[in-house]
Amino acid sequence: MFMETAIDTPESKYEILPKTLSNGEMDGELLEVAMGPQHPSTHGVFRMDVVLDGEKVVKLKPVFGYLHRNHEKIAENTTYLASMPYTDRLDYLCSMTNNWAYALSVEKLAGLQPPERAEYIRIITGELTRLVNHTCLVGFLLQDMGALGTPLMYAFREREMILDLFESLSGSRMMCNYMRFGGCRVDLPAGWLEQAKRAVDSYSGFLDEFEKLLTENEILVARTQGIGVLPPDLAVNASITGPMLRASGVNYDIRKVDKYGIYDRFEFRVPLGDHGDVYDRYMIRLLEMRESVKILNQALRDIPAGPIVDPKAKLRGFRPKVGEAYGRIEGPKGELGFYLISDGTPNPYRYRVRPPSLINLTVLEDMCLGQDVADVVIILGSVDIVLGEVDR
Amino acid sequence: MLGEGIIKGMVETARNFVGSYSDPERLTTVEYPEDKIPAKENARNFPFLVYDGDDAARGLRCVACQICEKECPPKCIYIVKSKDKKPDYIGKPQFYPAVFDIDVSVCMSCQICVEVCPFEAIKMDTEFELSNPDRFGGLLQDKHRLAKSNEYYHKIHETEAAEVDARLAAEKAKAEAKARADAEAKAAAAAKAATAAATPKPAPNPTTVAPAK
Amino acid sequence: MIIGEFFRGLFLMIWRVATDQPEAKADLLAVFPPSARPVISAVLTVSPIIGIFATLFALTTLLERKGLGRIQNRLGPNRVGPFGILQPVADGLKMLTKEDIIPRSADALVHFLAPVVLAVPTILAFAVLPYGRNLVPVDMDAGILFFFAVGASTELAIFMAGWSSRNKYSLLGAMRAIAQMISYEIPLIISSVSVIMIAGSLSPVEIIAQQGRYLAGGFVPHWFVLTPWGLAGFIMFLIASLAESNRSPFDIPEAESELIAGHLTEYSGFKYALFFMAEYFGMFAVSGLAVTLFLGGWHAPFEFLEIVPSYVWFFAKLMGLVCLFIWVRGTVPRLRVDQLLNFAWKFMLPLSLLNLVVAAVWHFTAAWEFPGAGLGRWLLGAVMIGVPYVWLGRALSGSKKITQRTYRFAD
Amino acid sequence: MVMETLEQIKARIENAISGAKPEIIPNESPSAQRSLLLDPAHAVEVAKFLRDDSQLRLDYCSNVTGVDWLDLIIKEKVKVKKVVEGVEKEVEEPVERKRPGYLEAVYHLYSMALKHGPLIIRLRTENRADKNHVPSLTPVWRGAEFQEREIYDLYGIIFDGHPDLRRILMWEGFADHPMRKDYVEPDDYEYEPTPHDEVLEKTKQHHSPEPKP
Repeated sequence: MFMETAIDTPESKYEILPKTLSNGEMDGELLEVAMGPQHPSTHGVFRMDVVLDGEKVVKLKPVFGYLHRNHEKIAENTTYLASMPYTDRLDYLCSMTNNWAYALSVEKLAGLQPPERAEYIRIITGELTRLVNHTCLVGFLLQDMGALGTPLMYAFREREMILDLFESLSGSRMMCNYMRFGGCRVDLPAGWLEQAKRAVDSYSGFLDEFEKLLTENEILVARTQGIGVLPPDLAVNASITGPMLRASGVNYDIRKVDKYGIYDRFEFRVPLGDHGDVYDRYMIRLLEMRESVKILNQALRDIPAGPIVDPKAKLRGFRPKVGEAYGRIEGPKGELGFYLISDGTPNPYRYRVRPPSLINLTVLEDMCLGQDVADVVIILGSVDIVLGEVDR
Repeated sequence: MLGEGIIKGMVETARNFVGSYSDPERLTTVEYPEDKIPAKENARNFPFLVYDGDDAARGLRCVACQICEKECPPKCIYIVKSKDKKPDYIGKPQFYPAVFDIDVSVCMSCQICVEVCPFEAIKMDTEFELSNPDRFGGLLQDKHRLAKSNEYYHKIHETEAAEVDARLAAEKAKAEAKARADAEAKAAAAAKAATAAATPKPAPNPTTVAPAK
Repeated sequence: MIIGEFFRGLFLMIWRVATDQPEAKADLLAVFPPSARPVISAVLTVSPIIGIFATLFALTTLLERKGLGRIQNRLGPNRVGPFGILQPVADGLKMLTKEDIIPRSADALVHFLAPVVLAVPTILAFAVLPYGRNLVPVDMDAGILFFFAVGASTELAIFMAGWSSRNKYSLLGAMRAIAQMISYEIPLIISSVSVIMIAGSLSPVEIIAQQGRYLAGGFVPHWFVLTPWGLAGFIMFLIASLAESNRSPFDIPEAESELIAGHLTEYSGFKYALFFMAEYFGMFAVSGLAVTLFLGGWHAPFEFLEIVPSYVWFFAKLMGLVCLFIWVRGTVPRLRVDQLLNFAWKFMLPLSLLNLVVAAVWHFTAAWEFPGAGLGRWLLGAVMIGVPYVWLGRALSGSKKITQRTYRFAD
Repeated sequence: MVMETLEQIKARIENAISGAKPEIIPNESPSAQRSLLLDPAHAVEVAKFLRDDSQLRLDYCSNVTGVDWLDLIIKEKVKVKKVVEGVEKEVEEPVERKRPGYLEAVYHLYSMALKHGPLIIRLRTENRADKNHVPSLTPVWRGAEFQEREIYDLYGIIFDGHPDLRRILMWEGFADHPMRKDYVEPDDYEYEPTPHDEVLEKTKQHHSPEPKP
């Protein structure tokens, strides 16, 4: 389906636009604006070098690295376990899924198998994280659209309940550092499941309220429909993943494809969009949250008792065999993968994060060309980036 | 019809406006310095060192093994091992930290030091009001500031502390039982030796008896 | 002796203002020599207006922050003084003590003049509004015309600010502001022309006088907003005035999330405060005009409530409109600039022109005598404006194939 | 859907593209993710084959990354036939072999159309210094664009045919490649003094210690 139209990247597109015209004069028609790194809606220290013709974008180059701390190098100079808290800080909105992806990769590398209860806990915390991330995203997106924080505040109100759950489970609200190789760190505290059930039950009500507030709003619809269209063939070729890919209509959800963890035990559907514009990306996230609520209801109902860590897992002196492994999960932002090479020492020889936020930005320019400045902001918002992960 | 969605949205905001006065579920703000959310049992902020008994210097569980120093991801722990030894809770002579510093401006509250500690000596505190005008010295916590009693630990992490105490008590009981068994064995050996001493044989060397403290 | 006269005059002035009596200043002015009287009279008129609106500005910022806070399920400012009442004072002090930065490459003179040029006309616009029964600073025959003329000059100031800052965001903001304000001036004026047509006068005092009657035993006021053309005109006037005063969803020149702060990007300290104040003053002025044109000015909603001093009603209606503005601001996202212009030219303008026709029909059907004529007139007007509204609305949103969507699900 | 085995894929590549010599790199770890080493000369062709072949359709290039392999001295024991004391025997002798270092680009490929994967392909440079070129696969998979830029930035592999090969995370004008194993951190005058650290020592070279009151 995609092969016939796969794109060979045209080289001309990547030329840096000349600052002067061919006859050597300055071009007075174009306006170069550096949006960021200090800009209210670049979601952190991110810069876009934009060339404008009036308000139309004729060129856009993303510039990264303001938050670069060489996460991978740090991880290669420390033990496997000590990298776990650093993964929290990649995409700081979804520390649980980051932990999960890293733990999954190390388990592949070392041949560990988490017990059933730990898998259930991972699914529960992972899906709660998806709720947190998507809730924040729609809030931020509408903030970028100029809705003055009202949707964002409603989103944060709901997020608070889930962060409370995370705090009583892992001790920290955002930097959970909860999962371990072969399981989880601590068992669920007493009453946690009931509290989680309450939070999940009230979530559908919040989603209804949120949709009533804005989904039918004429301004939102006019601002988002037909804006930042991403065709499916380009999306696949440019390795776009996550809700952004599915908004373009490509059915690819790693929870369904890899069935990692125990996702094959749960009934849920994958929403797909047909237009691939900002509105679809917004709606896909709202629909995914409803599916997450379904998964959570099943997981909270079925969770068994039992141990939470693989007895083979070692906390101190953990040295996987020589070899390599690539593990990936469907993170809230897309495919989050960790690639590890072990040389038999306590530190990984190579530690690589596949950051969905960064790779989803590949097509930012393609989506923005010909749109207005105002659209650039919401297109960027709909990509869903966190600079901690983009720059690493 | 044009405007319908906007009207719906305005009804929703009006509902929230009224709800923020009537429904405590909606107005979730807690006004911080006056009201505080009680700390969750698993909450963690910065590490502290546990001591048994009343004397922080004597009861410190830490034996300066430096595992936490090695495992700490941001390397915020600094330990200098003592030259002499002190008895630990079982009574076994152990080293103790001559210097134990944690730079809380570097610490990222990950709890890995707690997990890797084999002696249950370092635990996470829930105290978070640590702001200090001195950027370097004020946030460098030394052994005396870090030492907190086992009772305090029980107060902030009740379940966890009870488990730890049970485990330590079991270990201690095991160690005592072993010591008793050893002592009995030695006593028996001594008795045997005493009976043997009646016969003309060289007396056993008394220094072989392990010094029990 | 003279001091006694002065205080008597001052007391009488306050008393007369408070009780809606005419010639409030007469006794006080008699104290002064005739040559000084015009100046004293002007000062006596201008200073309370500026004082009252400055206070109202402070209160409105607090009200807005509190109201938005509650809409967003927050408490809003509550730390400075009891219930945060002193928050505006703290804000003001903060603004005044901030460093006043002029960018090195900016045009310093124009950069300085812009807030001044903005503040003066917004304050001038207050001159022609009748605040109470006998409270009108300047009773001008062409008061409405003066209001619009003065209001239009704010565009110059905003462009000065954007241009002189030498900032690309400022320039973009200024360009947007010009496009937006010129576009919305037209529906704003045309929607008020229908009132002028019916009232047959450009004088605000006369327009209010025409709305001063009551029907149905004093329980239905004869406000223009209660007619089909008046209601449509009022709504269009409100929308246009939102755009005129750069309020959400038309805060496109400022557009925090896109252009940092638009034309205000390079302003700080007192100049920024002046801009901020002028924006609110503009909002008060235009709401005051909406009250004058459509909501019966200072008249009470029911006849028996006319005992309450008239200015209370004026300011109550004004604050009602301001609250509506805040509510809208707390709900809707921002439009894009081309959509905003489309909305102005393809929707607001035809509809406001049509509204003139409806007003004319209303005027000429006044002579209808058959039973149910009142209701018939009303329905005729409503249909005349309602059908094109639905049709134009559909055309506006259908032009870009905006639809309700359904989504596929894969297992 | 299950993908063909690596051996089958290798055979089909050799059939389809003359001259291509893919080599299977083993992986002993429990993950058992083996990979195919491609020769740079035919890499783009092979990549296009992998993408367009109807049974593989690896249309999705998930992860692209670099690995730095330093010069390595491999100590092996080689069985050598030797005449020892007049009898021919097999004797193990230690042999030291120098493996020159190289840089490696690793691509993880999946198929979105057929939902299988991963196929891991590797490209190696000849050495770590001057012959650090490999062909870019960005023209085949656009998704490799930023990741190849990142490898160029952090490892210094030059991708021939990349449309926009600039530094991505480090700033323009930065000379070194920080992810290489032999990278030495430059001395930075912006160090903030932290207690008990080598940073503290470095800081002292740039800042005079604060005068104590």
